[in-house]
Amino acid sequence: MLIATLSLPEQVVLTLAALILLSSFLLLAQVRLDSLINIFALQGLLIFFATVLMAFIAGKYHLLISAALTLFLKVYFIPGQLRKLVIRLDIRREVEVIGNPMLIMLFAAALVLFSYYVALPIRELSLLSTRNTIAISLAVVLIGMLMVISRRKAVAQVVGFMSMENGLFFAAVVSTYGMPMVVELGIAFDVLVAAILFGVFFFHIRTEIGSLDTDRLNHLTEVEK
Amino acid sequence: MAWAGGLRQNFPVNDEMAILIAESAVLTALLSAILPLFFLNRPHLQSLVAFFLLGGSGLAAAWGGGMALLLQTTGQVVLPIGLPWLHVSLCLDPLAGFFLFIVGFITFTVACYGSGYIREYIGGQLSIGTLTLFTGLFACGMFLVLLAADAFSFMLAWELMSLASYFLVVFQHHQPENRHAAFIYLLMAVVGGAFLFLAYGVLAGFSDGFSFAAMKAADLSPTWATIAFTFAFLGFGLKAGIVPLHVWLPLAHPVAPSHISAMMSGVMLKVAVYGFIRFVYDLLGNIIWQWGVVVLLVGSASAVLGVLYALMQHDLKRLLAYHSVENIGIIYIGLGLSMIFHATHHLEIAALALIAALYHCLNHAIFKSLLFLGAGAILQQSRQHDMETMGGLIKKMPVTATCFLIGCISISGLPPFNGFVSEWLIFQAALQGPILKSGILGAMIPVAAAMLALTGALAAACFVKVYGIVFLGRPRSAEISEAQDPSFGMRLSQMILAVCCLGFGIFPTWVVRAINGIPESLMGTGLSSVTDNGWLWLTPVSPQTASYGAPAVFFGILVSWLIVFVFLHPLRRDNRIRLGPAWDCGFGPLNSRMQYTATAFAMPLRRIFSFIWLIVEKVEPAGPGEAPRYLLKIDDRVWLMFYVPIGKIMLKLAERASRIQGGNLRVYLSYSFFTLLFLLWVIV
Amino acid sequence: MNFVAATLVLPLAGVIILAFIGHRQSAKTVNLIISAATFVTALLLAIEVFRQGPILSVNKLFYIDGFNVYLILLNAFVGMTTAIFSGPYMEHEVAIGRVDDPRMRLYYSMYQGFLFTMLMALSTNNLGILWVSVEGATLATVLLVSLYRTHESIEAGWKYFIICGVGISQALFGTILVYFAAVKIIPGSEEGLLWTVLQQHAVRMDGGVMALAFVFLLVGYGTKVGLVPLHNWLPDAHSEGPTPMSAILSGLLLNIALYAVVRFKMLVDPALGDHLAGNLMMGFGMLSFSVAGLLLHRQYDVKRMFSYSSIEHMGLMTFAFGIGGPMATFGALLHMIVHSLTKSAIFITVGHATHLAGTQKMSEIRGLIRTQPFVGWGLLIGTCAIAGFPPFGVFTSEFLLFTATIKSYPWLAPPLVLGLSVAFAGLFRNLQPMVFGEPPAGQKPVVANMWPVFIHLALVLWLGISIPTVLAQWLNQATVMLVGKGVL
Amino acid sequence: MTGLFWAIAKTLIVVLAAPLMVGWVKWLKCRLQNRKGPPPWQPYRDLLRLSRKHVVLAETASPIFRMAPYIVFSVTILAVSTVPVITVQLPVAALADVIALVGFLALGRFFLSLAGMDVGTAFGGMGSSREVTISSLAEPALLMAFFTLAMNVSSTNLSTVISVLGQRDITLYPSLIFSSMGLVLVAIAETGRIPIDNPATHLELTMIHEAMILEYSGRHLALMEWAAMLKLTLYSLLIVNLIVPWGVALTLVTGDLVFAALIVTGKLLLWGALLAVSETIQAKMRLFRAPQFLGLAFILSLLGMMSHIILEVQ
Repeated sequence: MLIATLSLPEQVVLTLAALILLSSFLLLAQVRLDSLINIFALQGLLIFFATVLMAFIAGKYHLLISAALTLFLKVYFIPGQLRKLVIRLDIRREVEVIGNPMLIMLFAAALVLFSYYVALPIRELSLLSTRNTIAISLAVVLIGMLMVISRRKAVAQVVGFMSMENGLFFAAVVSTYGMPMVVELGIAFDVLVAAILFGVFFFHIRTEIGSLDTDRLNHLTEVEK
Repeated sequence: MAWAGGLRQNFPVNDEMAILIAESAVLTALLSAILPLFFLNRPHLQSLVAFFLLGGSGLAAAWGGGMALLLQTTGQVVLPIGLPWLHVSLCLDPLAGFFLFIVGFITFTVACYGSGYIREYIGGQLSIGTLTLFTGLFACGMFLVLLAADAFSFMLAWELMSLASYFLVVFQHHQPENRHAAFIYLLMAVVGGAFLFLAYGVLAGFSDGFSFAAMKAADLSPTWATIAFTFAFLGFGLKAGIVPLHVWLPLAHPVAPSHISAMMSGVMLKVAVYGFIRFVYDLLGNIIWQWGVVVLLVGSASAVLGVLYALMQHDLKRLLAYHSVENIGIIYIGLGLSMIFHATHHLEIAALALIAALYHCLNHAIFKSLLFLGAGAILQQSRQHDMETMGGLIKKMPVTATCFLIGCISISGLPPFNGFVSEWLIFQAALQGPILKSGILGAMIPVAAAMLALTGALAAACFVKVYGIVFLGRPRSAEISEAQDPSFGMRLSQMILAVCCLGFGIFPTWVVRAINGIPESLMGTGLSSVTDNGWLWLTPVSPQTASYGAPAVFFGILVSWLIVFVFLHPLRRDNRIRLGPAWDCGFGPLNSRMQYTATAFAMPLRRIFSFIWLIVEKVEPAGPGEAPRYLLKIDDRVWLMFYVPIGKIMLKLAERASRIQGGNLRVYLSYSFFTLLFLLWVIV
Repeated sequence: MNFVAATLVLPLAGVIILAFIGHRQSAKTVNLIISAATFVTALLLAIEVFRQGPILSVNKLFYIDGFNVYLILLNAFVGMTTAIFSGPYMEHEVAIGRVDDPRMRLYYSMYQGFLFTMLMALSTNNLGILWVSVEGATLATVLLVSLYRTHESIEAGWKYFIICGVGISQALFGTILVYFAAVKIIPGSEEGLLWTVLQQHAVRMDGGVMALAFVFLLVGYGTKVGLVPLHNWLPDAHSEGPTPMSAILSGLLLNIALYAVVRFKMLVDPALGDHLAGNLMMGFGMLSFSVAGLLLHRQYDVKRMFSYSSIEHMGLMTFAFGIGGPMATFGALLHMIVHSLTKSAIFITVGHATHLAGTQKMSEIRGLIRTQPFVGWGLLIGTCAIAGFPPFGVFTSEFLLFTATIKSYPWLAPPLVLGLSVAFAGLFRNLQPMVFGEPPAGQKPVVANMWPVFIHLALVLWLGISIPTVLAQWLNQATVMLVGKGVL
Repeated sequence: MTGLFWAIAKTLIVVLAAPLMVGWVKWLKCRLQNRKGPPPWQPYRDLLRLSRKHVVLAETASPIFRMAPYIVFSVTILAVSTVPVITVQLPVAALADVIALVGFLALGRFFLSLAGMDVGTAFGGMGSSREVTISSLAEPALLMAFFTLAMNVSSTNLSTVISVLGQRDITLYPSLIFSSMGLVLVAIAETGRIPIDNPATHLELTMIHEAMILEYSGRHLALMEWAAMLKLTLYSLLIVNLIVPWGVALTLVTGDLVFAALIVTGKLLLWGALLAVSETIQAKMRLFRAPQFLGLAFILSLLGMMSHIILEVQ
């Protein structure tokens, strides 16, 4: 179907989806922690807009609550916490070397294609105008995972993890107008707790190994050195 | 069979009676395990109660088993335990009855022996409670294996037997080698159990349910039947200790307390044989002759290798353990013959061979237990298990020496004792080889017979060595010269067994007649002619073919001895016997170190068969002021050929597998990441 | 019905109360009392279910049937016995200064929190809540794993957190997909995640989506089950956390995750109509089983070793559920019980053993039977039980599993039994030196409460000798739900 | 009843004639070596002399040592009694077949070797060790040889064997040829003749049988020696009656018996002569070449059996 046939808000949603995907790529590429966090917040903001739009498109107003939650958690709270940490631990400018950035980018692109290929059966099924965005959200999830894998700094890994959450939430929104309310709340609660725990862990790791480089957490292994 | 019918009229019983007695035996064994735990702090009372109950259960088992065997009854009961849709069901038929009799009887003698034997542990660091608990469970497990009538309860009892005996082997766990032995034992028991799982699984797959009755009904394609047979052969063979699956046996049997060694070597192996017979003859049914050939060959190999390895041992109990391998080999030869004849529809001869094998089971149980108990008595008295430190015990412990001598003669298969009869029967069966149409079989059976003959001769040689070194000559160490005959119970049990050795050797016809019921129930044919000529003559095929008049032989030996004795009398002027020193070739007095040692005794055979073992022999030249030292190390090739490589491969694999746990979080995550991608790619 | 609420409210209250009590003498008593109360209510709940069959709460939020009622009972029970054990154990830890008061506060509070999340996961009818609770279980335990604040414990905690977090979010994506498939056919999207509702419409749900969803769910929850190659967090978390945690992690959490997978399998199978889910589970099960069996041979840390044995057994269960067929399923369901009972008993014993030896290194634990017979025998018998020796229950379940395997996939049976032997060798080669032999100097008995162990082992023994009718019926009911026909 | 009488009579005759057999061989050997040897009846004198002497017993000797001679001797007698000499109508034969016969001999050897080890001297142990080594190789060969015969006539009962073989018209059985060769070799080894053992020497490096009975004296020694002679006679009888079965009486008619007795005596003398010749022309071999000798015997017997299965059945 042609994008031209859609209403303007829907077109906006699709555009937002594209932007979200782009933000994931930016996250993947970004090496400076503070700007990493900013981009993450931006992604949260994009999702918030998308959710609000969906709420009005489909007239499902409970989505607004989830949107509010997103705004609070993904745009304000978590990035705020992370910034505080980064400042307190004084690792704002900490540039982290990631393996071959170009290669990872290409791999991420491949992931996008792959998730499109995977999402095809769903696409056939869906009646929603925004069905193609499922592929996008899956891509966001996978790229988030790739980010956790390719980053060594704990903070970056957390950001990757949270952007996975973003992808999931986005998927829920665009494919099914969000989950039942009780589940949404539960998930939000979990995310909140997780964020707090991450903060706790940063300090422990920092005090234990003097940095947030998780590759140095490698004492527990079966392979004798 | 008519005879049994006659018996039935004399003793009118209902079929259930035998199995009820057997059940009571199981329960008593269980009691003997548990009851002693209630007075842990009074070890004497503990052992008394335990062994009293154990003996009781043994007698009950022997009674029930003998009843089922003699009266040809088959009883069945179902216990309210087990799986919700499959309760544990027990069944006692003549075959089970026969083995139950063996197990029960030996358990009884062991019980007589045990209380005296374990006295040395009392006050030590080892708890009597452990010993009695697992002894009881061990006996209980063996009884249940024999009674089990469905695969589930069979496996349950089987593993229980293995586990309990493991705890008995590891009982004296302060010595590292005991722990090692126990570990190997349990490991191989587990592997064997796994094979049995598979074997029964195949049968269960083709039949509806686990009950033996259903499995009998199942009809398998020859291929599947052969697969099932292979698994069963390996599984039971592991427990029975056929070459090359025997390695646990010489490790485990010596380190257990001696009365337990007697039970393990004398009885537990028989339980394995029982399982094999039950599986092949009863559950599988239509036998394929190739199976028989395999069993025959493996049996021959076990017999010869077993005795050859035994010849090289100096640890008395380990030597006996290797002889168990040999005797199991002999039993398997008998079974193999029986299977071949069965498959070629010569049921008469098949019955003969089966009877021979069963008879040897009985005999081996008796004399091997006897020998182990004797060895235990020596061990208890002198704390010695190395033959090179023994000697001259016949003067110190006459009763043990006499019983042990009888055991030696029996196990060497010499007339007029029981070992000879069973081997004779096997020979008779083998000599019927030519009636087989197939030339290859006809050629193979004589070879087996030759192996059996060689085995017998070597066994005799080995026990000349054992008796000569241990009981004759001069004491080779101080500890030995302190030894005396053990307590009454220990003497009694040995004497009982010794008398049985003679009895079962002199009156074989009655035994054969009793066993005859088993082939009748298994393959529908018994030996008609075996006891035609009255109780005096054993004529397996026909009087013209072969006959053995055991009582007459015994009688003849006595008479001719008497005659010789009497006739020499007048030739004697005076019957004084002068004592003098042994001739020392004119050099100074002889001492015990001038005697032939066990090593020296076995040396010619070691040179002749040197290709069998892995021999490391070297002489350290004498340093200043010391004697030259002679070192000899003899290893089991099988161990190095099969087991060491397997262990290596497994550790290598483990090393490879351990790389998955490399310690790096991001690697871990990528596992899950790529797993996800892979699966998605697979299903879409 | 109110019993369900009770079983949930009690531990939830416990979280708060204990958080307030903090570390006082009373804390462990309170903890125990609450766990016991939970167990009692669970018992009443079970009786109710036994009386009137499956229960669906009015708001459809909770659903108790034959499948989860016995797991709830099991959870409450093991939670209680472990609470009995954890009292003196943690006292000792405090005494030797490994943990301080605030962490004890955290410990007790989170102990209840963990129980709460697991009971929630079991009793809920809403697959979304199921996900939330399983994730919640991770969050509740993650700080306990790193309770000792050593390098290793923090490393373990972090790995546990990240791996399970990432894994579980895949499960969420799967859940979303299921919901997506559901709302297409079920009016009233609010009900689209209720298991009871989904089960009725399972047949009509779209196969492609469900297959996709199942992959995500399997990888997601499978991470929690500890399936190779998603298992890497498991040995670390078990070996570094406090032993009571290891006991309930191994005994309960893994079961819950597997429970979730199986619940979804119930939906996926009818939707797909083929054996895809089963095959996937069999593959994972076989892999976990064999790898764990091999890895048992390279262990140096006692708790680590037993955690690998947990992986092995979870693999076995997954494999069994994968086979399908009444006998295998019945066996797997039974195995869930006997494994968690036995394994928690083992961990409890190991806890005492490590205390009296003062180390978790197996090379330094020797002659337990001499030093403290009950501990030594407990460990030995527990290991025999877990290794599948009769007359313990594990034997029964494994027997069923094997015979089922031979019936449906004969060629898989030999590797299975081979793997079992390998695993056994790995366990015993390490175990035997620990329990037998001469104890090293300075290894002296500790205050040990072995009752939980004996009770667990007695139960396992009972299940091995005969399975009580009630349980048999529940298992059978679950089997019927899973594969259509039962064994009874 | 007459049968039983004949059996006992036969046994007695053989027992009494045994020394003569040995004496005959000795005498002939000396003649062949151009020596004027002792008369054939010399062994009788030796036995008589020995049985008159005191028994000097080593202090370390045990009851086994004193029992052994009687057991060995009586068991050998029993063995002899089961072998048909001049007639196959032998009720005693039913009591033991060839396998039992071998069993008896083995039993005797068992005690003989034990006696050797009893006193605890190096000699005795050495003798027993060598004895059991040799016999554990010889015995299977012997059994194989017997089995071949047994399969040939489908009976292990000696009288049956001999009567069947005796009644057959002469046919060339490869199996019989092989097995009889094996039998001969075994007989030489078992009776301690050259080239395995040398009955006439007391050189410790070579002797086997003599080493075992070195500690014996008086009547014990006499019994042991006599048993040895009996054994030689027994094997000779087996050889002549199994390989050349003709002439053994099939009935209990006196005429036949006398005739048979003559024939058998002749065969025995001939065999003795052969033995003497062979012992004259060859020397004793080293102990560790004995296995090859016996291995040959074993192979021969096995070949005999094989060729029976392969060439002669159906």
